[in-house]
Amino acid sequence: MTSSAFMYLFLAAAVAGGVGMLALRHPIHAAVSLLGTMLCLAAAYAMLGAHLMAVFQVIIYAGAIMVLVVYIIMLLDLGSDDARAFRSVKVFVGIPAATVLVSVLARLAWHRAAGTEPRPGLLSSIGDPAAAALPEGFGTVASIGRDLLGRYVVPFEVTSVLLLAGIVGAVYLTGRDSAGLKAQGNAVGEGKGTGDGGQAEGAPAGGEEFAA
Amino acid sequence: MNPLLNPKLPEPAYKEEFTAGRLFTYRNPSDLTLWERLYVPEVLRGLSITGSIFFKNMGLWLVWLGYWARGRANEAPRGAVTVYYPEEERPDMTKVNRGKHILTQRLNGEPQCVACYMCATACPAWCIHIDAGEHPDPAIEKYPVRFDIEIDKCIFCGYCEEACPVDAIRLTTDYHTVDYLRERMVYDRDYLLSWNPTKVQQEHVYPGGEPRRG
Amino acid sequence: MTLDWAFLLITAVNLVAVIGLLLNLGGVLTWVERKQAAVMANRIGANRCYIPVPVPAKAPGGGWKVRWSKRFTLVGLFHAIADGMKMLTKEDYTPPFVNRFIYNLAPFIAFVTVFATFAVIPFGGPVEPARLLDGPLLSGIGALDGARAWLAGFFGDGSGAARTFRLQLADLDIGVLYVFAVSGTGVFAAALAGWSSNNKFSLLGGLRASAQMISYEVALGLSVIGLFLIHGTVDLGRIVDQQQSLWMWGIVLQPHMFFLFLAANIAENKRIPFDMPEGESELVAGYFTEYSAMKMGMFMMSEFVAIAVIAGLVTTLFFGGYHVPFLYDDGFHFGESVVPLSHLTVVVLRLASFTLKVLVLCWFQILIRWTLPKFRYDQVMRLGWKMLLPISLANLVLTAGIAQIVNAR
Amino acid sequence: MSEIKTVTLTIDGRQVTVPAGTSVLEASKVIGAEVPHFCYHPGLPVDGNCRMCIVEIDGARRPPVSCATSCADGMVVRTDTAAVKAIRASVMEFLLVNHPIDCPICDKAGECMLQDYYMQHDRKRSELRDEKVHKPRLVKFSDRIVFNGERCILCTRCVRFTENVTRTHELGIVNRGDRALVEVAGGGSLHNRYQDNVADICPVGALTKTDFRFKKRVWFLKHTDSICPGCSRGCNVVLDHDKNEVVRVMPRFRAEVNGHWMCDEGRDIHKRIGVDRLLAPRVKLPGREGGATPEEALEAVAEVLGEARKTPDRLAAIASSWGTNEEAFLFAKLFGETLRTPHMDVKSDSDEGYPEDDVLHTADHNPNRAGVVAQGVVPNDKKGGLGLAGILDACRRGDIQCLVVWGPGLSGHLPGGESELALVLSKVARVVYLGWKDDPVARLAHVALPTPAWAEKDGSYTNCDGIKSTSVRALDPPPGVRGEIEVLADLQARLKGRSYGRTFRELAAKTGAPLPPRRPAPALRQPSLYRHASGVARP
Repeated sequence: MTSSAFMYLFLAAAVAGGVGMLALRHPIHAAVSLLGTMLCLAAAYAMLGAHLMAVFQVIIYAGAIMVLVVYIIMLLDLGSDDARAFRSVKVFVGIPAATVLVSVLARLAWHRAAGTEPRPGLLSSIGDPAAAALPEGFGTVASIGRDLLGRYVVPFEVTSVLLLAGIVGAVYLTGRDSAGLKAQGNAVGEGKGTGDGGQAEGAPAGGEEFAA
Repeated sequence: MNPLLNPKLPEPAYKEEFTAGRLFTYRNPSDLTLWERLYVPEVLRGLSITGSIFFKNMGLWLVWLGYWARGRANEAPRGAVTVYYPEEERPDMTKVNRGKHILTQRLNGEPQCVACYMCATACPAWCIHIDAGEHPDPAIEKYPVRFDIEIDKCIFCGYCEEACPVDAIRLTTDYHTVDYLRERMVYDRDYLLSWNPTKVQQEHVYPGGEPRRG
Repeated sequence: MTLDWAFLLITAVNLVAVIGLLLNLGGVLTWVERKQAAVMANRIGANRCYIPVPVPAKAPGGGWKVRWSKRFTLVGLFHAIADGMKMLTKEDYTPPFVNRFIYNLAPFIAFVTVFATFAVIPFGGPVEPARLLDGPLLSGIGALDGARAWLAGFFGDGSGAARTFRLQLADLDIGVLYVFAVSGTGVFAAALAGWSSNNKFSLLGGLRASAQMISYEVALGLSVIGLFLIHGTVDLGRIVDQQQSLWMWGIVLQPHMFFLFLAANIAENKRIPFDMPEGESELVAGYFTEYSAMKMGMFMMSEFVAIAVIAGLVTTLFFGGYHVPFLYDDGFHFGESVVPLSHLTVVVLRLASFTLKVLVLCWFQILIRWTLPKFRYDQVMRLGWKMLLPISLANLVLTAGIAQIVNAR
Repeated sequence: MSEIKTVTLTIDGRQVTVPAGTSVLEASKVIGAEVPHFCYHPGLPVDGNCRMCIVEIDGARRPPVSCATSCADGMVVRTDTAAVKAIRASVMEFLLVNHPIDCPICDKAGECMLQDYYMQHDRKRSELRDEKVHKPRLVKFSDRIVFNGERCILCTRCVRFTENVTRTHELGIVNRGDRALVEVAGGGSLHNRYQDNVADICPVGALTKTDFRFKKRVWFLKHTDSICPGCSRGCNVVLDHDKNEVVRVMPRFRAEVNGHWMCDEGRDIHKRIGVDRLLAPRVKLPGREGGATPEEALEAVAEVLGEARKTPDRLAAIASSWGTNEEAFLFAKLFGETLRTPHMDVKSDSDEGYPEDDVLHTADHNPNRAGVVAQGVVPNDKKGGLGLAGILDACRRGDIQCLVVWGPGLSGHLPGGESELALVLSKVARVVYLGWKDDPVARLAHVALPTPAWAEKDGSYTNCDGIKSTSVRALDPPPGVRGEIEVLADLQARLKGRSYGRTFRELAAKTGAPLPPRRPAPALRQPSLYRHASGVARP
């Protein structure tokens, strides 16, 4: 009883955080409410016994992604006025998405209340009471680890390669100017001469600056 | 890439200087050995030094407890080089420590000072305030009616002492300049003249021996 | 469903014990830090705070009167109390132009995350309440019979068998991952505090804090994965269980990882030699420059509590947790000879063992803080990414290989 | 028109053309070659007794003194050869033989020519081993001047001053050789009104002023160009001040006004600044009694004037003759243009009686009567405007409803003095006072606003000869006190009048005031020179 009370508390807080994220004008306030939502969701996972899920929710979403979001908001110094820039996104993406979500949820709730089965389809398993029966050890570190490194090892590794490619690309795109300069500087410092023209796109500019 | 757009850059004229090591470079070559650059052993060595001092002092504390139990706490060997200041004082205070000021006196007890403002002029903290007056003796002519030193502003640099043409102001070794009230930290002429080498301040000697009198 | 009163009681006891231990340790550590620095530097250190003791003295006109002349200083220990009182009674000044909500939120995040970390650390061995009063000395006292019967009844599972409880606030099978998750959330405290203060120094401190904490989080996690491989679990309770033997202690299995883990933890706690975010010499006080009174105190307090939490974590992972060498549930085992001990003695010994280890590690952290010079910022980053991370990865590969060989045999 | 005859000569290798009759010393100044001197003073006849200004002239049998040698065409002068330097060092040595070198207690230290030239040209120990000659110290020449015979170098500047400038002939040299001494003739005392100048021109510390004696070391002083408001001569002066207090007043050379000199009364003018000051505004209007902030008082004045504006014939304004041209300009614009009153006049602020003489003193003891009148503070004759006497009569009759008095001294215009003033003002419904003194009018007025004294504000003054001089603010006014320019401009703004500017520099363009040169920020004089002198030259 207490646990379900806590469950409802966390879920209510998560919903409040989501509403807050949408309603608050200041980006950092919105980010903090999103953080609250994620932490509450993690708590809900934990209450459902999915401890690893909860921890990943905190480590990855709250700990890593939200930190980046907050970081960017701070560094760009976004004020409340900058929220207006995203108005068209809200209108053309947000409203349709919200409409779809609300309609699906309403349909499920309708069927649950009426005690009827929803028509089979893409979302059919969501409301399926049979799906609630979980296998033994669901959500533990061992079971998830076994799935991740056994059954789903190929998608898992492919994803990691994708992420690695993303990281390398980001480093190349953001770091090429300074890399070019550094290469020039090192070359002079070590007395090797310059003119390794094909080195990087940014090299000529840096080299001219150095020569002047 | 079009070579015309990226011509080979001329080599800097000071290339030889660089290679010969004659020109200053921003690189600060490390003079650490490989063992030192491993860092962790050196960290452990540092920790062992500070740790040994810690344990030595804790041991001395135990020794002190023994002395204290026998009522002879003062005789215990001590590890700390600092003291409980108001209750204790350092016995090894240097004789040339610059502390409180005094005004030296003529034989009749009047200030040697001729109110020339040299100390006030030299003072970097502007803590000396003088009012000059006409002395009845034309041979002296000028003397300080008021001579205030704001000791809380003073930085004890000793410039006043050095600037004084008549050896009238000196810094003693007395360093007890603390007080709870700011008003009490302004030393007036009478206080500065009250220094007397025969009294209790005896241990706080003049750096330059006895003041010239008369 | 009825409530499990026994479980609730034990949890409440655990909660009080953990919070009491951490709060008091955090307070005392503020004094320890100062006093230990003094002792290490041949100084006297904090000594002024005292409680006046009345001493009867002869009044000048005859008769007696009380003079409060004696000073009970207790080697300056009251400074911890005085500091707390000072912080609580000082003006809590909120500067104008701060982002009020976030500014007020940040110290709480710092405080809560540090405290929450300790929840999964087992600080004492398994307790069987029904057997607590069974010792050879206590069993003779008839007055305790009633209490013994009550314990057996209250903590029984109904079928007559005695229940065993862990002295651990939350027994999670994700164990140490929870620690990483919660301490990772602590980044927000520094980042939000720095940003909301509307001060350039604070913002720089906050940015440095988040960069440093995220960097070291990686090394922190990877450095102990080798141990998890060996123990085959991330559940701290089970890890401690497996360290019953001295040869299974983390410090014996992976001594190099102890240094890595401790270094990453100190960096995570933003203490010297990793105090970039605070950086007194360049950033005033870093991300909490604009905080005053108890809000500042909460940042300070969380730092000191974090020392204790780190000590607890290191104890659990590397120093056998609450285990005393050769002490088993029924007494000391030296080879074949057995020294039997009562359950209560074992419980108390294990609690004392854990506390002692934590204290020694706290001392060690403060020793490091007063010995090593501060790093430069680029050195901090280089150490994190180019030293600690590759070493942890290499260790992981090596340990995995060895574990594979050992398992295959 | 007569042609000025010029001669061209070479000094230190540079050609210089000067009027015939110019001395070599003055010609050297033109090219910036400083020739040291003690007895020469541009305001006094040449004597040539100190021998310090010796230069080499080609063809001269021996090096002559430059102050007494007229320039001639084709002359070749050298001011810094080795020989000249050796002569200067010897002269310095002789001058210092019997000098007590008591710089620490000498008030001249820091601006002493002997001290400066010692550092530039001598810098060695005295070789005299005998006892120095002792002469009388602390001889009171008068209440204002103290003489120290030991420091005197007998340059006779002071003697020549009493002979040629004041022509009172009190001072002379008695005795000969090392016993020579300046004395007051006949054993009396100095009795001219310009005697402080002898202390100014004394190149050493032999003559000091009682007023300034031991008050302040000169290197603490800040110098601000000002004028003396003591009489309508408007002598140009320098206010020497420190810590917001004027310590002494020194004349500033202005050939067409005061030359090098100023009178003793003018030296004491700064003592009036702190006396009888009105420091806070007073408001006695119904409903507004009690202490008022400057802002509230200004509001009250605006209200009174706004009321009086409806009947401009019954409004009268009396201006101060100590006001500056810029303030007078605003005053005239406010009352004549915005409030349209015909009754405006200027009064005397000060009637302190000291007689005029043929040196500098004038009879009018107000600095700027001519300037205030010139800015248009005069009765409007076309509208039947009343002069000062007429305004006072109208007040007595009760014809004036609102009277604005700027500056103190109104009671001096009434034969009955203060008691009559009270009677006259009781007939006026609203009296507004604006001034720096706590005058009887300030006590009787319904609104009294404090203003700064002349040393506390910028402004230009027009003297009796129509010459304009500018006085620069030297001191900070008392807290909360705002200058007349600001007050009048504020009133003008509140009464919806035209804006003419709120600062001196804005208004100076309209009144033609000479803008003061920007002085460099005062720097603390370094004491190192002095310390060295006392340390090295001590016998």
